[in-house]
Amino acid sequence: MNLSTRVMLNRLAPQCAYKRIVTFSTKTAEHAVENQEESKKGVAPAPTPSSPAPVTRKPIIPANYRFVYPEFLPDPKVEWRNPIREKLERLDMLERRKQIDLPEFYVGSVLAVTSSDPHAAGKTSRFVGICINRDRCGLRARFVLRNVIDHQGMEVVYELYDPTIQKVEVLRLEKRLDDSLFYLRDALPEYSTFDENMEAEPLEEGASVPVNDIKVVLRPRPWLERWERQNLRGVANIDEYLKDKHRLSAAKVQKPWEKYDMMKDYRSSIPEEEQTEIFAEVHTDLHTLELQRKRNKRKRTFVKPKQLA
Amino acid sequence: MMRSVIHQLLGLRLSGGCGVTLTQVRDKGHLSRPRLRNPQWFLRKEVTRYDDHLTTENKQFVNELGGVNFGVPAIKKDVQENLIKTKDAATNEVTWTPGLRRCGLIARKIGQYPLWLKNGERIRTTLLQIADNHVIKYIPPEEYLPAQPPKVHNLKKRGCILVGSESTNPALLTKEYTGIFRDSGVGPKKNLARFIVSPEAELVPGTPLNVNHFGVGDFVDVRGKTVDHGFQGVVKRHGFKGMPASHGVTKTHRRAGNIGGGGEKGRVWPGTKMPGHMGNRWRIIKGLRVWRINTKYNVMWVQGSSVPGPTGGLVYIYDTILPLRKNKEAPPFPTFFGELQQTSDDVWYEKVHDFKNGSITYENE
Amino acid sequence: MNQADVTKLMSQLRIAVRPNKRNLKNADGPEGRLLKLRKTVTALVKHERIELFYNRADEARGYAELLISNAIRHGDRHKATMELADYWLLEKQLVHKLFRVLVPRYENYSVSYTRMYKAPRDYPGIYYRQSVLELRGNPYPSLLTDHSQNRSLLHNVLLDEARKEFRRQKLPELVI
Amino acid sequence: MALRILKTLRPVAHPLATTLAGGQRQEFIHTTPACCEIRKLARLRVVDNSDLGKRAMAEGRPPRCIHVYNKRGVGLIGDKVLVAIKGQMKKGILVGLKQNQKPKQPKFDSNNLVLIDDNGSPLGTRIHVPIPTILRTILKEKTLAKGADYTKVLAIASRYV
Repeated sequence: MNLSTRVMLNRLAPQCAYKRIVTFSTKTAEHAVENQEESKKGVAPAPTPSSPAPVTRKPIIPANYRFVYPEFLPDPKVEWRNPIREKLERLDMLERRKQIDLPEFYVGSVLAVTSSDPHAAGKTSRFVGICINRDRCGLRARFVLRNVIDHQGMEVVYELYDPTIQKVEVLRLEKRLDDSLFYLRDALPEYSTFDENMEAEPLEEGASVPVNDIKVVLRPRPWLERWERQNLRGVANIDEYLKDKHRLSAAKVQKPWEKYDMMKDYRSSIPEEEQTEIFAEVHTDLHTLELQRKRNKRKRTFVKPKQLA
Repeated sequence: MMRSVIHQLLGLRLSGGCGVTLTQVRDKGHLSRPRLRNPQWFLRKEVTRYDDHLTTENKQFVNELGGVNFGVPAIKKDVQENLIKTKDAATNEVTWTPGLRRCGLIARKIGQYPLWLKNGERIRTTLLQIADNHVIKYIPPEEYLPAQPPKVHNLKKRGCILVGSESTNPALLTKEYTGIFRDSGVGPKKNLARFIVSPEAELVPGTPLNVNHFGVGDFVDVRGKTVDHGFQGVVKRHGFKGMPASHGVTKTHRRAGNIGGGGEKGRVWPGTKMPGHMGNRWRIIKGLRVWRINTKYNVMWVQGSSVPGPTGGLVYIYDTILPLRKNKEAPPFPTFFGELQQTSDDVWYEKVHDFKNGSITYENE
Repeated sequence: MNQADVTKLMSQLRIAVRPNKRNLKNADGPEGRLLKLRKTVTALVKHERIELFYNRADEARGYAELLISNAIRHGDRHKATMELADYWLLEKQLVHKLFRVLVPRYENYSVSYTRMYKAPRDYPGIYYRQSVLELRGNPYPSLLTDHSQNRSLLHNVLLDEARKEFRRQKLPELVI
Repeated sequence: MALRILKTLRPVAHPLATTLAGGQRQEFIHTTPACCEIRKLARLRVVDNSDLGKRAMAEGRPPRCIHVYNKRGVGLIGDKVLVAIKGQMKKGILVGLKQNQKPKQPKFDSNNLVLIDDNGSPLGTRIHVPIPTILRTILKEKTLAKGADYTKVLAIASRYV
């Protein structure tokens, strides 16, 4: 490929209008903190970014941390990223998690949330339901519980870090085939009916979270959303109510190329190095909380005598 | 634009008392000015960042030499001791009175996240980080004659403090710019701002300003440049309803529609809302309460999510001028001189729920 | 502030990534855009240095870097990575080159795998920004003048002296 | 998710519906799900055991909201609405909405209504569906403001969520 000599050899690093984000480290920006500490020691504050104090050996992070604590990962939108705001938000989340025990749960697990409610008679209200969605990050993390009570389907949105929440218990810890179970709204009521005073099903210690591959039966149309377009895996009779025109329009809307669009995935997720940094920072506290929870759980199961038939 | 033309005419301070004939500017030439564009073959001057091919040791040496002066707190070693006005060394100890106007701060809007009040109510807060502010210069009232005087009450009797934030490497700046900081004993700063202060609130150059300048629970005004949306139509810029998408509407769905009346009102009034550049204008939000302060990272939580500017943008914080929300008791005047305590626990306003406390419960009344 | 996607795990790119993608106006929409970028990535892996317009080069650079970093992470036994490589490299012999030549070359790299320069705009021609996109460690001669001998430049000589002088002054303070 | 599809009402020519309803009377089958926002002509579901409401729901002709007594025109939880039910105009209170609610407030799969007469006393004697606890404060405030006593609706509630 003859490269014409016209290529002027003005050596320019890849000029981009965007700050070269090589390692968007969550260590606080130099000018904010390190120097203040160094200035306290009176050392000439020549912040050499290359050799911070020898970082203690990074604790090994369990691989599933990003599924268990997804809200610790910030929003990947570059314009909103700021290491200091994220660090402060994580400190607040850890403080809050020390006050109440927020257990590990996924979309599809059955939860019971007791929260203090100023309007209720006994000033607290308890709601049992299946978690059908979990979104947002940081202190804004929310999840939706759905239940059918007296043949009336209802849903309640809870904020994970809302201080009015007293207790969150996981009655049944399991995963489903889909990420969000909004189609339960259009399914038969028995799929989202859970008894209020249902017992917590204990899960043995080291076992992995079971995946419940139940296939839900939908009610006839009209539906709330076009379920046929979301290629759901947990729905049984979706073809029963589909006509050809629905299949054609669904096929027209599909985007097969997005599977290969790596940059779209990159821009919507946090890279691995940053994730390990974030979780290394919060690992010690979360680990102690988990040990505490295991101790309490063991104490609790031992205390309650089982009525033998 | 027309107003500024008249201002310039008035601003002509001719020596001696000869009167200036005020010429009325009638036409709005600036609106019909032709938009000139270079022809396509025109070679624009390429901005090249000249790498001056220093060897690595020399580069470290230059940075090290410059480094002595930058980095927080960027205070020249020998000048530091006598510059910082410690509390007791303050010669004219001035007591605060409600009418005095204190210096402001330069902050970066680093993000937003929710906090909860003690009654369970959720509030939105914006985080403002005060990145190592230092006083660069104080100009007494008689010497302060700005070209465009800011619209501040009784400007004549008020001096001006020049504050700088975020120190930088002097090797990257021009000589003229670093010259500003030569006699202030402070390394060169990335951003500069002028704050109109009353003479009693004078500060010696080099004094550091931090987040304790404002107390928790006080009200502040935040001034910044709004997010730049570029050229926008009336529906987004002014919230017009636009026209229906169907029912026979042809070719006008987001247009402005009628812009004036008939008869003697048959002209376009000044100030008519039309499409144009939206955003990137200075705006000030008044009366935001400070909910929480973190002295370790110099961050303050301010009420609401309406602080102008994008995340990471620069904002200027002043004491509020709203009569009902002004400081009743004395704030740290002229600024906070104590040592920044490095413990990482924050100062919370009593109404806000501290995450260290237990969950919120309500008693049966 | 919505939730980051936790299903996919990717290693960090060592280039400045633009906050949002460029649409590269294409008749067949997003699919046509990806086809255009596939051709660019294929040409880049094949020729290792290509000259093209800046926007297209910058977009393709992101995809090339991710393809190489995925190949390094997962190796060629990983089904999804093989599908990606098969999709992104139109000429199939380049898939072998990717796993046999590029992966060993970039295995323990701590910098970006590609390099991009701004070429001058040709005059009088189309005035769009031109750029040169190349893989690191390619066989061609370097585009930059080498500055290994810049010690003899005037300002370097003067600075050397200044540095020695400065150290000599500082020495007594360090000793005490 | 809030699909505001216009309500299309098609008299039945469809064999399936007649077998479904089993009646020879003219049947209405609705081709859109319950509306996510209460405004004029929104179909509501009567949840108390007033005989008027029971008969309307049994016939498959749900009451339709013809006016919302707030300045907004969109009914929120606890608002009083005027409904056309079996040829009459009745007032009712919205006790459950399909609209997305604030966190910790329940949202329902149907828009529930409790029929009341003019001075706020409910026509039925029991609500067989849970109602949100926030109604207790909302209706108390309304009672103080409007003078008509709405707390009787709270008395007949069977269950709070």
